[in-house]
Amino acid sequence: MSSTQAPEHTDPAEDHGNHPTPRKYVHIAIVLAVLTALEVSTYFFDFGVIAIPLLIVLMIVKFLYVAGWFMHLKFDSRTYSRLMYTGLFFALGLYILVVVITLFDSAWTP
Amino acid sequence: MASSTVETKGFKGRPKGESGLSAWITTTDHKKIGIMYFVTVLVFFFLGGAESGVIRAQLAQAEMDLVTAEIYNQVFTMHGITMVFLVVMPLSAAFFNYLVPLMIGARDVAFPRLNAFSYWVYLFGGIFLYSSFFLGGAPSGGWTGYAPLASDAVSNMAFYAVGLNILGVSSLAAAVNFIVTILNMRAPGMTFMRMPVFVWMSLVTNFLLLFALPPIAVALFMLNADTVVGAQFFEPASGGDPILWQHLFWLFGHPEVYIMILPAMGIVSEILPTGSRKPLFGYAAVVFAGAAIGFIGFGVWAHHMFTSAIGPVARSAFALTTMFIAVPTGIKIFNWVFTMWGGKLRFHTPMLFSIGFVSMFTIGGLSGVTHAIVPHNAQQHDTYYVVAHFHYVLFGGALFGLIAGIYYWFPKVTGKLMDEKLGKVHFWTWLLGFNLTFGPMHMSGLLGQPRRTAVLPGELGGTVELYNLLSTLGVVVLIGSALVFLFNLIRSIKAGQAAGDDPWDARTLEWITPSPTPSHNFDAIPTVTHRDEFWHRKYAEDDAGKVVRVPAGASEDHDTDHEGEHIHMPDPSYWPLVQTLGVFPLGYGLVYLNFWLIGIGVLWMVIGLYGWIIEPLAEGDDDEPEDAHTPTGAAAAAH
Amino acid sequence: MRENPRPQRTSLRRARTITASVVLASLALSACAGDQSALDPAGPFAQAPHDLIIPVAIIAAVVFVLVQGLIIFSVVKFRTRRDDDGSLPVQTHGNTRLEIVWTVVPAVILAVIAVPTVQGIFEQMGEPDGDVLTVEVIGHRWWFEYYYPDYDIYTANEMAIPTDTPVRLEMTAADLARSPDQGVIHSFWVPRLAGKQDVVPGQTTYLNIEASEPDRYLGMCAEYCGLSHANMRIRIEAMEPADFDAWVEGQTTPADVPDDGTLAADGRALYHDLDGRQACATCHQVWEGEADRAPQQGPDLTHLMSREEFAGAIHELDEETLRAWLEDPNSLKPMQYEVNGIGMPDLDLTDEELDALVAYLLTLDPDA
Amino acid sequence: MGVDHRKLGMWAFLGSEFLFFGGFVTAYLLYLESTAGGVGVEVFDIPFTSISSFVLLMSSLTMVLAHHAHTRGDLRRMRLWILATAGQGMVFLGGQVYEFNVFYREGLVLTDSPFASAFYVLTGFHGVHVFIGILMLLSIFVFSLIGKIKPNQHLKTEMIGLYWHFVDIIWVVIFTVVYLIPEIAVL
Ligand code: HEA
Ligand code: HEA
Ligand code: HEC
Ligand code: CUA
Ligand SMILES: [Cu+2]
Repeated sequence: MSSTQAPEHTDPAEDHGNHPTPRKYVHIAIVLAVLTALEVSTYFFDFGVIAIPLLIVLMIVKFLYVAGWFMHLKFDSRTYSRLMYTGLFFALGLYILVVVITLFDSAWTP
Repeated sequence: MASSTVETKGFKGRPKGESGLSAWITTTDHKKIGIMYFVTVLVFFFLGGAESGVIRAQLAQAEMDLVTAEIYNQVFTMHGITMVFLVVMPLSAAFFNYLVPLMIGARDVAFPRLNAFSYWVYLFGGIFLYSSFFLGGAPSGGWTGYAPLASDAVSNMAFYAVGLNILGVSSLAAAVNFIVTILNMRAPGMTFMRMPVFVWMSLVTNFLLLFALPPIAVALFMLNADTVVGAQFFEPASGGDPILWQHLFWLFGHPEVYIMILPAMGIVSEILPTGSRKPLFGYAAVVFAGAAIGFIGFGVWAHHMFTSAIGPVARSAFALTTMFIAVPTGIKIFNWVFTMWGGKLRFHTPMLFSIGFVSMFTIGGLSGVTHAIVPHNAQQHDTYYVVAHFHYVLFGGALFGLIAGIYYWFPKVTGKLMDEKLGKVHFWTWLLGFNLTFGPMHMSGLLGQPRRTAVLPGELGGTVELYNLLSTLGVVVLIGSALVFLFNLIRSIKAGQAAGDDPWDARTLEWITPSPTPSHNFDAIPTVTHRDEFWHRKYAEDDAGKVVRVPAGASEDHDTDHEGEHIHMPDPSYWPLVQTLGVFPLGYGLVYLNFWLIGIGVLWMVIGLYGWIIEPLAEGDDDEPEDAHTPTGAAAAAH
Repeated sequence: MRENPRPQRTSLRRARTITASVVLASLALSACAGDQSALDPAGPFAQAPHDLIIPVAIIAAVVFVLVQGLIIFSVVKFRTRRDDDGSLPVQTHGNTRLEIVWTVVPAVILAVIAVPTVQGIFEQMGEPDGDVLTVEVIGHRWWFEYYYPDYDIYTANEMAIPTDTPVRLEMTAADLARSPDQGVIHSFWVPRLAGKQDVVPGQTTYLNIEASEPDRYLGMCAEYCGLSHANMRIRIEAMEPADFDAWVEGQTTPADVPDDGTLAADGRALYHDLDGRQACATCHQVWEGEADRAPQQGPDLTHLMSREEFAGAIHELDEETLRAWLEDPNSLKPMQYEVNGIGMPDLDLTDEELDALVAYLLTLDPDA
Repeated sequence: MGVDHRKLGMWAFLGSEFLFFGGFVTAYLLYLESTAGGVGVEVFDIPFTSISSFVLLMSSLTMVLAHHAHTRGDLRRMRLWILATAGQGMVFLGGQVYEFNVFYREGLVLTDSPFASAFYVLTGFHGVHVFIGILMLLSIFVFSLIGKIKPNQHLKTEMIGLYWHFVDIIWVVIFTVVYLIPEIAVL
């Protein structure tokens, strides 16, 4: 798999050096805080039909920020991202199927 | 050579014994752990076999009452659990342990102590499950544990919920361990497409475990909450959905059946070429088919629920995916057959079992495809036709393959050959007994015999009774055959013929090492330049393009000069054993909802963990200090 | 040995003939299948899947012969001969064209099978056309209850249906009367009339059955449901529509009240009052025409004697067995009344009480 | 591949954990309205949970700062940030315990309905993860004091950080999917 690594990260052991600075981390935390505030505001104000899509998008953005920066996926070996996204893929794919089958194609009458 | 590199001070010191009991119970050597897995499996196999003996005795004739319905239900449940979780899965783990590091040219697995942890958790989980027989009755809800029957206290399924979760922890730890080992510790030059097929199948299997275990862990936690605490997950009266259990169980359960078959497929993929003296036909296709089976295997789970409360769209979709899985499996079958085609076959026992595997597995696979014909599945489901299917794939498939592996690698492990004559007796009686036991079940199932019935209903008629009698006779043959096998094992360990390093003229790296393999595996880590590296060291093309044996000595590794160099091996440790003993208080605490026991168990395991962290570190450990760590394996080669 | 090879050979041959005839005989026997055989469909909903599986079985047989043939051929042809020179065989690594063939051909075969399979699924699950009889099925541990909403009939274990009429079963599971509390999953399966369909507490599932001939069709609960799963049988009595109407007539008439002073009348009194012990009437119903019929915890006994078998249809319904049942139900069928409240309790009946109760139960017959 | 075993192992484990939490979230979503006539999503106190969610989110910042300090060999600062992280984790857990108490008093009882079971078990398991994280943080704090953790062993901090951030992103999902969306969709 090493052959598929992006050229700028050929040696993961070395790349602790080009991690972002604390300042960058604080910036990201501020962004996260703002996004959270936006999320919570859907509870206080009526966003109509866009509320749920908006919440989902915000959730994904926050997720990617934390995973990418705080967990260093952006800088580390691709193998890590692959492992994580494979797990995420199976989790989403399988469980969404279960929910869809249960809600739309089963006899369930609670 | 592999002794401790750390001084021992006080209780924090690390054990040093290199022989005797303490060497075994503190070992972190993947080979010793593999052997311990194997021996434990043997015990459980005889227990599971004895249980199947009870089943067959009860069903020998119609309306027998040898055992009560209560006992019968416990026995078939424990038979299924034993064979699946305590025999086939750990037997595969035994092979992973012994072989994966050797085949990829490594000195141990990535996390040796975690490996010992996996073994002990497996052993204690098994003991825990079996202790239920003495504590008010074993689980009796079937190995599939369908709710809400399973959450009813009369099914005793609390032991099932907790016990399987314990075993799941063992498998999950092992899965992480082997994934890291295979991805990270391959010898220089061992690229993915040079890995032995067995290693490939191990990788796929462990990924399946990694992603299939969580759904059942979730389901078991819910079941545990329902049985013990009174939660409502599967309680229809308050709006719980029993079908959710089925989804979660089979989300695990179907990948699980491929978890059981893929290692065996890997094993025969090693043995058939050796026995045919030809390379594997279509290596790439076999590997990709294995990976495809693993992947598609996640998308077929509801084929166990074709008669359950799911609608026509779901039934159709899962019928399609299920049928489709025959394609990659067929690729493997044909590639194996064509590996033999044009070869010079040697019918030693491992080869016989491998051929038996291909032949018997095909039968089970074909009945699997007939299950996928959904309208007719409604006739087959939960009958002995299904019992026939899964014994053909599990016994005729997984077990035949694993037994082939036992005969094949026995010389590597012990340095002795197993007796060929007894081996052949074992094979032919095994084949006969197996078909006699499970062949008739196809018919008795189609004639209307449902599974999991404590008595054979007399109203099914004489034909069905005859088939059942034949099945029972088959088990008699199997028991005899199993005893031959056991005798052969014991006798060969004691007085087998010396095997030499490479008795089969084999192809993969483990055969470079002496038999039995020393604890550090390789004097020098081999550099890999070919698929079937070892074969390429033995054979080369001469000027005329004919393949000939190269003179001895060339099989030495290129970078010798390692004599006298210190090889760091992981130290033994008490802690995996000590820590895992905590599963007993924890487990019983969860079954009987005793917070004291739970507390003791948790505390015990946490303290054990600290012992594990604090004990002196040695190089080569999974926890070695950072700066001592140098990347090994493929990376060095790839750069 | 060498002087006399004959007898040995003949005995071997005899053994072979015997084996062959046993195998053939058993196959032949299975062709004329029994009463609960999936190979002997007796109605359209069993026939359709049967017609689908036969060609699939043939394809499977062909693949089977092909693969086993290839194996046996290779084993015979490519075994190492005694005069082998020890050289290696040709080291082939694969053959792309061949491999494509055995990828594509199975895929095509399966695609062809898939089409009728999917069609079959939708047909199997759809609502039948025409005059449909609806029967509600409730799976209890461990007996099936049937309710005919059109006629307000309750019965157990034995279901009467008219021939050549599609019957739509609306099924659910419950243990205590109709409360899904404690219910577990069962599966309704009468192989000669249709495939099985699970019966799930808290949900409704559907199954179509239809019988072409009058007959008594055997079936069984096919989903493991605990202790007495093996003792949960199904009987379907298919009758000509005229007979069915008569049956309905009988079932909808109230039970007779026995004349005062008879043993049966004593039985009827005991049925309603067992001095402190749980009376039969708390779990069973004998409808005498007054209040509405309603589901109970145990089987409806109004026309008990119109059934041939009882207790999950595992026992002949006759005086002797009935008496044994009342005396000690668990000896005829393991149940869990003590631990779980499931099944029929042992009520410690005295001999006189038994005589009276049995006498009463024997009167519960619409034809009497 | 030349990456560190432990980190690779941790990532494999985290990949698997997605399926673990996914299962409980699935059950919860299916049971959103299976309240058996009892209390449902209306008991949630979004402002309160928002605050504890925010605290947990910010603990990821202090965690990554702890790791950053460790990579530069600054154990003193690393310890400071570790304590800050553990402290925020405890605030979050405290909030959860408080929240459970309030819900319980308002009639959301684990054994009453599938909804209640699914809610408590899902968030409870998340809480257990946070608890384990706090234990690890405190351990590394103590180990660094007694010299068991050396300035060059920042991989250990990084591993704990991975776990901690993972628990955080799971909460990001739970907060949206379990609290906010049902609150909007069901009510
Ligand atoms: C090792 C374990 C193992 C394996 C490998 C398989 C393999 C398969 N299984 Fe099996 N199965 C089980 C173990 C296994 N199964 C168990 C334990 C159960 C019961 C669980 C329980 O209820 O307790 C079960 C139950 C089960 C069911 C549910 C039955 C029911 O309860 O109603 C179904 C339904 O579709 C099914 C299908 C299949 C299929 C299609 C395959 C395929 O993978 C098979 C593919 C192989 C071949 C088809 C043969 C080779 C191929 C060729 C030669 C190519 C040409 C072929 C064609 C063109 C057809 N299995
Ligand atoms: C790998 C898996 C595996 C294996 C190898 C086997 C092996 C056998 N199985 Fe079973 N079986 C299952 C997995 C397996 N099984 C599963 C998953 C179920 C479903 C359970 C459920 O429904 O929940 C099942 C169910 C099952 C049933 C159906 C029960 C029912 O539905 O009521 C039957 C019935 O005949 C049966 C029989 C057998 C027999 C005769 C063997 C034999 O081949 C066993 C051969 C082994 C031996 C013969 C052992 C040898 C030695 C001795 C016995 C000597 C004893 C000596 C000492 C103890 C010193 N099995
Ligand atoms: C606690 C409830 C309960 C009581 C009290 C009870 N029964 Fe039952 N009875 C049942 C149940 C449940 C069954 C079904 C058992 C089975 O087949 O699994 C049953 C079955 C029967 C059957 C067989 C019906 C059939 O068609 O299968 C008869 C007859 C019967 N009971 C008679 C009696 C009589 C007479 C009494 C009183 C002396 C009595 N029962 C008291 C619950 C009860
Ligand atoms: Cu009801 Cu099995
Ligand atoms: Cu399956």
